[in-house]
Amino acid sequence: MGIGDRGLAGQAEAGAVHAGEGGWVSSKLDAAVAWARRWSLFQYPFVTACCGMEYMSLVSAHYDVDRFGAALPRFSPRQADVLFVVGTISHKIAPVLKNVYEQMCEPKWVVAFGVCTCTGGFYDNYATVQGIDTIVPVDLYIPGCPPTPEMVLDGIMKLQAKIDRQKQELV
Amino acid sequence: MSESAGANPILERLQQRFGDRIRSTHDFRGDATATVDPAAIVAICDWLRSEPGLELDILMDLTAVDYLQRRPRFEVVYHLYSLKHRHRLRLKVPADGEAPEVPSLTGLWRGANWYEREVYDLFGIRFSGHPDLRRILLYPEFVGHPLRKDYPYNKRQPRLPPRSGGGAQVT
Amino acid sequence: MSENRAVQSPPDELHSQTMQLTMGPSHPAMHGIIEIRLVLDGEKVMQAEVEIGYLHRAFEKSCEQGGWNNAFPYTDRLNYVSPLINNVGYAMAVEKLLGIQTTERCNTIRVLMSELSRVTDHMTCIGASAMELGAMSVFLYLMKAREFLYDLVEAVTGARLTISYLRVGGVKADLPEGFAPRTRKAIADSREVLSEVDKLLTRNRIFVDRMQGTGVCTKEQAISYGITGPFLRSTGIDFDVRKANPYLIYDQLDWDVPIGSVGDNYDRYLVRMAEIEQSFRIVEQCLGRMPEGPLNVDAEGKQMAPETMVDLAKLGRTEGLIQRPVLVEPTLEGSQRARAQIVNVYDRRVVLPPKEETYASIEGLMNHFKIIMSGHGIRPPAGEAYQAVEGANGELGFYVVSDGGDRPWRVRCRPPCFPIMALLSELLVGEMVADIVPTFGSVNMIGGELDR
Amino acid sequence: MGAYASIILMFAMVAVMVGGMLLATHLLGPKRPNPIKAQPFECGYFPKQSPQGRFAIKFYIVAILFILFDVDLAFLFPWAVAYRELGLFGLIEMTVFLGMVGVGLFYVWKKGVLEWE
Repeated sequence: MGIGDRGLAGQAEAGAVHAGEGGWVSSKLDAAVAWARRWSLFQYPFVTACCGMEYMSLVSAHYDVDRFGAALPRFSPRQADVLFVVGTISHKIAPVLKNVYEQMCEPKWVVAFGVCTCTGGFYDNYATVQGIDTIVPVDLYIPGCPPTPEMVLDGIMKLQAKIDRQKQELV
Repeated sequence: MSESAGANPILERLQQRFGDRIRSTHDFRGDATATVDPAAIVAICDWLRSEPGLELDILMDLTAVDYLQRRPRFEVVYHLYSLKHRHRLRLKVPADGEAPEVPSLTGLWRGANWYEREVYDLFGIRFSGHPDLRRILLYPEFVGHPLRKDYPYNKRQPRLPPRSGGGAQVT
Repeated sequence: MSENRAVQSPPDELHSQTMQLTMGPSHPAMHGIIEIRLVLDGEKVMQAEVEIGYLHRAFEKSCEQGGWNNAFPYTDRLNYVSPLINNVGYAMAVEKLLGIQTTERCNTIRVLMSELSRVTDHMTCIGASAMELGAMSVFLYLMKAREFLYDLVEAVTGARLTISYLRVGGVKADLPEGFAPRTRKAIADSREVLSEVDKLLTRNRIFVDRMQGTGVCTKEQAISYGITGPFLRSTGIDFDVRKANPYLIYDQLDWDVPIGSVGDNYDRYLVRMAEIEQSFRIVEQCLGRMPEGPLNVDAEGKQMAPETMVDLAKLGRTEGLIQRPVLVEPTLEGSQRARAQIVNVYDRRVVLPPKEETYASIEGLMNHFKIIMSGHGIRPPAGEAYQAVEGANGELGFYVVSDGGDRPWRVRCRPPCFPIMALLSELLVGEMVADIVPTFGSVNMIGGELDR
Repeated sequence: MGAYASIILMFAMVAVMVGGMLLATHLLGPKRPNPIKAQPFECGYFPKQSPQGRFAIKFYIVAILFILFDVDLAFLFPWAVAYRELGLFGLIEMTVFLGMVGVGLFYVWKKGVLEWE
């Protein structure tokens, strides 16, 4: 139903370890809840560095991430579903990122926006965390330094496909 | 004494006024530069700022260089600029030893406060007379001074635990 | 407290307690990486301590790892809102160390691209601080205008933000065909958007009340902290590195330096808006006086496709290839000989030979090898040089030290927004909590440049 | 009775809608409490002190004034609904009423309570 079937090749692999045990979408309720959740992604933009400039272009009128229901940035982790980690994460801000992630309510997803968050980028030095998956479980990696808004939109579509494949956490 | 002061007017006047305290001067690529004794730096800067013909009233930049093999090992570099006469001067102060120490310029310019904290943070050069010398860029638990030549580029330090405050605990 | 009889301050022992609050790193108005520890009495800020360093990425240590040209990608990410100005600063510092002069066309291209980059910086700053004051539409308009300029920068350099467009001794590639009309159209569209923003904000009662009279910085404070740029000019001192110590071709262009009077947030907003207009004037003059080198090679003989030349060279049949012009895309892939010379300084120690010579002659190949391979690269004489350029936030200085080797011994970037942030806590004390946002917005702190 | 039916219907719909949504999120939402999540959110760090503590009196005064004038406003609605029927009598009545509220506002203004130094 919906985006689930047209999703990526290699759909059958187990869904995200992250949210819910089984990956295979079974019941109609799951599909309905998944549909609702993937089209209303409220994001917490944890912006730190240069990717923030591309994030501005992404949420503005030209590339407009609102077409995917993901435009309204919520600056409190309580009201956010997706944690957009945008820009380099240094060791000094790593505990802040950990706290913000912990304070988000389930179901929650994490998007690593930019290569600095995926692997530390070309800042392979004493000050930079080499990839935020050493701190928080990440659902989507968007490479690019900075990724062009089109790459991020493609990433959001992949995230939506992933949400659709997941077994929805209920109760 | 020091080599010839060259045609540069600033260096000549500096030479006449503080002849004995100046170790060497050069005019490489047009940048007037003078290496002076650490003890005299505050007096020289005060004079340079108030001298009618010079009036180097802005401390543009304060940084340090680590020459590792050379003795004295460190060199604190000051770039001064005059708004009125639009000329520049670079003062260099050698610093050596296990805990290098240089008199602080916070008495003359309040801007020197953060520059000196950064040089202390990244080089470990202490500034005597600085009101509040602590790390500015790195977190307090960081061990060592990374911009020293003997600090490896990607030597990782243990990651920070979750905490309630960024810098030192506020009283 | 008001002296009116009925509403006196409460008796002494019932004083209100102060509240400790951190306007922490992860905050929409703190651009993500600044922590301000506040002690508040009701709404008035009693103490403010600014904590920076959350985006320290070891820029200066990274530059020491690779060759002289390796540092360009790192310099883009210093002030990532106006990356071209960082490139120009670093390139000119190294060229000053080497003692070489770049060609006329290269200087004009550098000035043109720097001014485009400065406009994107001012637009982002005004847009972001207006959005933080609630003017959401101004942010969206300015982001639309910024897209026009990003398209231009992408057409020239290949990337929107992290461009790494310059090299020591020149630029990566010449301007593409049809660049001048595209730029004029983009400037016209941007001017239209900026007039809308001006109508929306400049006489807007809410905006003026929030910005006027808050974050006032006196001349003495600015000089004592070593502040430069729009922040200093808003206090009335007309110091601009492009006018005070002209570099490239700024002294041959006519434009003027807008200055404010009081030094509050509103003056800084007006100075930045006026500077955008001045930058557009400079860009138009640069387009007008662009020294017309032969943009595309005047092909005497039949032009060769680059791949056939490469195959011939690999088979060893290289006689006569040097004279053969190659039809190569003027911007990115290869650089044709004639175009390369007008854009890069012809100095074998520093600039890569054009592709034709690299593949066609052994001298070109050796020259290419000498520059590229580590241990050989660009080797400036041992010594030091400081070159200052006018960044978007103030004087952006690069102090480079070389020990004669092929790697920089020390690269120091003088961050223009660092002294302004040192002054910030003084600006905040005594004002309302709500005034922190416009003051911090007009400081235009850029994390990459502040924490390096 | 007929006139009130629509209002009751509206209240009922509101109750169903709001109640349903709250119930759905309470029932459907997964609950995974952990110590960090229980902490109040303060820009990524935990607060240094609990927020309660005495603060200036002027906040309280402004709040009370707001309630006063807001309640006065509430009396305008019935007048607006029955505007035609009341006619001139209504006009005079409300003018007197607003006059009294105006006197109150004038008093507060002159007392300097509204200045927010």
